[in-house]
Formats: sequence, structure tokens, C-alpha cells
Amino acid sequence: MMSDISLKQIVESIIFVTDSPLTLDRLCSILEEFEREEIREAIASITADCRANGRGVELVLVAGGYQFRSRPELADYIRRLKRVKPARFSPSSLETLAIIAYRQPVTRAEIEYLRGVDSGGILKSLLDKKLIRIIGKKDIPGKPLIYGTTREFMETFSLKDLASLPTLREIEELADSGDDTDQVPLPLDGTDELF
Amino acid sequence: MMSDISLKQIVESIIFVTDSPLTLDRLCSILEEFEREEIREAIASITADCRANGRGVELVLVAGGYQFRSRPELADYIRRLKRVKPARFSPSSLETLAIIAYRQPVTRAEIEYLRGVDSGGILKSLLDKKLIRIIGKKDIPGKPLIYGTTREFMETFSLKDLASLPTLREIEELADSGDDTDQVPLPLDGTDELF
Amino acid sequence: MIPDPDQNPLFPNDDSTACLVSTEAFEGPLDLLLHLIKKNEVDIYNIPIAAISRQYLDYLDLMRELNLDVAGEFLVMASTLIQIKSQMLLPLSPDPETDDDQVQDPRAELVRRLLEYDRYREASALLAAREILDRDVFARKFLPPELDIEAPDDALPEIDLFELVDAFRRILAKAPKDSFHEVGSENISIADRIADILLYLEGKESVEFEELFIGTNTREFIVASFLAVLELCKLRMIKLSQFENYGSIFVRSAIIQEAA
Repeated sequence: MMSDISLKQIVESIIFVTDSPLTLDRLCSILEEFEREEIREAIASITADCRANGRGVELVLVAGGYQFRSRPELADYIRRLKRVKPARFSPSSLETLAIIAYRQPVTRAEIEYLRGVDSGGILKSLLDKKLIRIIGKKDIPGKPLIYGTTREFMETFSLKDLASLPTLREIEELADSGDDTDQVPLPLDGTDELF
Repeated sequence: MMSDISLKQIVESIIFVTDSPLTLDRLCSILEEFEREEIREAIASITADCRANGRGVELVLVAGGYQFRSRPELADYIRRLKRVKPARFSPSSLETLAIIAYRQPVTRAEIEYLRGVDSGGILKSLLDKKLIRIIGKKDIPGKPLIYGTTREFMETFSLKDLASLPTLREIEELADSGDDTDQVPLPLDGTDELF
Repeated sequence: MIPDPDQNPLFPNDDSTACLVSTEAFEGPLDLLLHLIKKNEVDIYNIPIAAISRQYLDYLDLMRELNLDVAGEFLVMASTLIQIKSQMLLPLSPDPETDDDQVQDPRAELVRRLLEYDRYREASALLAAREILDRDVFARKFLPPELDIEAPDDALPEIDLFELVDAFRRILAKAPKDSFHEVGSENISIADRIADILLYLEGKESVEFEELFIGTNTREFIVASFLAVLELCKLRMIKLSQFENYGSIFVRSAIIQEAA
């Protein structure tokens, strides 16, 4: 065992990075060079430290495993984080937005023809986000709605005008230029690093 | 303010549960009832505690924000846990990243002139990994795309900000060359591709 | 640098092709040249071009013998080297383009590129040595379940431009082939003009055709405006009318406005 690394630090960091409670069994199998009893002691010591030092998180046993959790008294503060979580964009919204950006003015039927699936729900959500707008209705039978992008769309992507959208050809050039993506040669024993 | 809850605990738990580095600005907006200076002090105190108490994690400043990260000495143990392969970078993607990081905003033609090889595939793969992004188009004939690094790049390489990239040695001036600075404009006319 | 005892200092003899170069893959011609310069311990500001070129070409031969593909970039560099070599044979004369007596060394640009390349290679080593996330250091990249909620519908998305274009590229790759035309920058500026024209027509009974061309009077603008009008006609979003031969053309919107 290395001199300035303690088992306690190892256990703490392993539990820290894991997204679900870690059982003692699993910890023991990962740290097979340590005794089960040592690992149990390390956990107890970390738990005690969190309390003694007035930490904002505690090590708790949930669902049979160990996990760091924020102290329940702090819940009110933690909840404030909710509001600032940025929206993630689903691949289908991205697809739909891309079609509208590049083919505007475009009707729902044209979008669905390109995507091959119903896109009503996604159009609704893009309208809610103010990334697209209804330009009007086409004066043909059925009077389909016509969609285009908004000023908010330009701001989101920091675009001066639609002409500053990269052209498809520019992206295709990247994709086509050889297969020399950075495929790393396979390491012989699967563990060694490149550098 | 509640009696047995300290700002330090609040700050620790908020940074702890967030999945990306938290800027001081955001912390201040979440905790608007506290002074910026108090919050700054809490961060400094947590940072010092992590060191003094021999913790397995440390509080670091990356990409302009604060994040808890495992200590580098513990990497061997944590890797045992992760089923995912550790981040790997081929020499060519590192070379390309370095050029983009130090010269941004930079065009593909400039990158290829500096590297001496076609770099389209690598650019595509770095874009896919979100380590670089398209900043816009250069206002020269042909309007080539210009590239820059992302927040993810700074997070990945543990950089506080772009200014903290390690300084490169100056190039000794050639005897017969003039008054160039080290950011020499490349002899490209902007339109022609090198390869 | 530690001299390699197997290698003679500087260049053994002119016809030697036995200059052993390791077969490790080089990143490119600049990488290979730097390797040769360092291996021979020559001054980068005073490269013996003849000798280095010979070794460079030997290496390319070796690659071919080993049935390795010699990328085009290596060949381009080979011809650059040969060109420099022949320029070196001529007496150095002052550059006729400039007034001063400065003599341009034919190697100057190559040297600059090599130095610059070496510098970025060093930079990439510095990057590689940093504490890399998910290799040396690890962070929590997940939110506790109680915070991991869908963002509200009107939240601003976090996407970048490349994702958007790449999504479009993927769609076109799998879309029916007859459904699209090349999207070039001219088409995009047409899209801009279409949006502008529709906005201009909004709430107006009709406008004169020429009015749509008022703006920056570049050729590009006029062409884009014209194509935009054609496209809008084709889409039946505008209607054109003319009341007398050679008279003014009037444009009106054929869009039924949505009640706001």
C-alpha cells in the first residue's frame, strides 16, 4: 500500500463518484487487497468525521449500500438548484429544429416527410421554447401552418443571421475526410495508457 | 439564518450535488441572502479543510467554477470501479486540441498548415466529444468556419480558464525575419485548402 | 539528447540508404522532419537540406517497402524539400521584390513551420500531462434523483451549433433522396430574405415588386431577394399581379395571418 494514501481516502473517493449506493460486498470486491474489517472501519470513521466536522454531506446506509447525501436540514437550499438546471435537448427536437432552420419556411407535412415520424408534439414544445414561430398559413387546400426560426433561435446559437449557419457541405467535409478519426491503437493488455 | 446550519455546510452541499462546476456568480444568485464575500470565504475554508483533513476529494476551480474532484493519487482505485474506459486521447487529437486551444479562433486550413496533415476527421471527432465548437465564420473570402475550445475542454483538462493554459516557450526569431510576435499570421490566403 | 551510439555522427556517406529510421508511425511530414533533425543533432536554423532530404526520401521508400500507405502530405513535403535543395544551389541573391539587401534563405518558411509545429507538440505534451477528468480525477456527473427533473418547457436549451448542423446532416442522410437540394450559403441567404420579405408584407395590402429590393444593393442581395420571391411564389405564399403590360408588379402576401 502506498505511503501517503489511506484506505479511508480510497473508500471516500470511490463512494463519492458512484451514482448509486455501494454495498460493502462490492467495496470489498473492488478493494480486494484490503480486509473486510478494515473497510468497515474506514466507513465508520468517514461517517463519524462528517458528523464531527459539521460537514454539509453525510455518509448514509441506504438500500443496503453506502452513499453520500446532503444533510436533510439543507434540503431547502438544495432545492433552489432545480431552477437553474439547463434544458437538455432530445435528439428528435434537435432534428426538427435543424430541419426548420435549414428549410424554412417549412410546413409540418414537409418536416414529417423528412423525419418519417409524427412531429406535432415536438413542434409544440419548440414553439413553447420560442425557438420557432408560425409564420402563417399556406394558401393551399388544408391551409397548413408554415414554420420558421425566431430571434431567440439566433440568440441561442449566437448567430448574426441565417447566412452564418454552417453549410451542410462544410460539415460533410469534416465527416468525409478520411477515417483518421482518432482511433487509438488497441493497448496490448487493456490497462496501459497512451501517455 | 437557521441556528445550527452554517453557510459552509450549505455551500459544500450545493457544490457537492451539482453535476458540473458551479461558478461563484451562480452560487451568489442561489444564495442571495448571503454576501459574495461570505460565500467566497466559505469556499476557501472548505478547500483548506479538504487538504488539512486528508480527504479523498478536493475542491477545485475548473472552467470558471467550483467542483469536488477525487484526488489524482487515487485514480488507480477509482478506475477499478468504472466500467467505462478512461478518457484517452491520441497524439493527433492532442496536437489538434493544442493548436485550437492556443490559437483560437482558428480555421481548419490554419490547423492543417500547422500540423502538415489533413485534420478533418479529427476535428469531427473533437466536435462530437464537445471538446471544441464552431465559433462562427471568418470574414475572409470563402468564409471558413472558425473553431474554439469549449467549457468541456477546460473541465476535461482541469483548467481554471483559458488564461491558465501553460505558457509556451517563445520561438527564437529567425535571423532574417522581422518584427513578428509569436502569433504569426499564417501564409494562407483564406480560400485555398491545403489538401 | 543522448547520442545514439548506433548512429554515426552526422551523415555517414552519400550513397548510404542504410540510414535506419524507426518504423514508428509519424503524425505527418513535419513530425518526421523534426525527428530527423533531432536524431542527427543538427541546428534547426541551419538545416543541411541535402542530407535531411535524402533521409526523408529514404524513409518514404522504407514505408513503401513495408507496404505502408504514404499519405499525400508526405509527398508534398518531399517536393518542397527538393525545391529548397535546388534553390540552395543557386547563389543567394538579394530579394528583387524588396529594396533592402536582405537575403531570403529558401529554408526560412520551412524552419518557421517546424519551430511552430514543435511548439504545439510540446503544448500537446503539456495537455496530456494535466490531470485529465475521467483518467486522473473523477467527479460526480449525476444529480440526486430529487433534482434530476425535466426542465420546464420554456427553459433555454443548451445546444451548440455543430449539434444542430450534424442533426440536419443525419436527417438528410436517411431522408428520401428526392426531397432536398444542396444547402449552400446562397440558399441560406435566400432563407434570410424569405423571412424578411414575409415580415415586410405582414399587415400590408400589397407592395410594389421593387420595394422588396431596397436594402444593401449588392449583387448577392438582389439575387437572393429575387430567388426568395420565386421560392415564395412556388410555395404559394405570395401572389404577384400586374395590371398593365410593363407596368408595376405588385406583391401581396398569400398567407392567412394567425390570430395573435
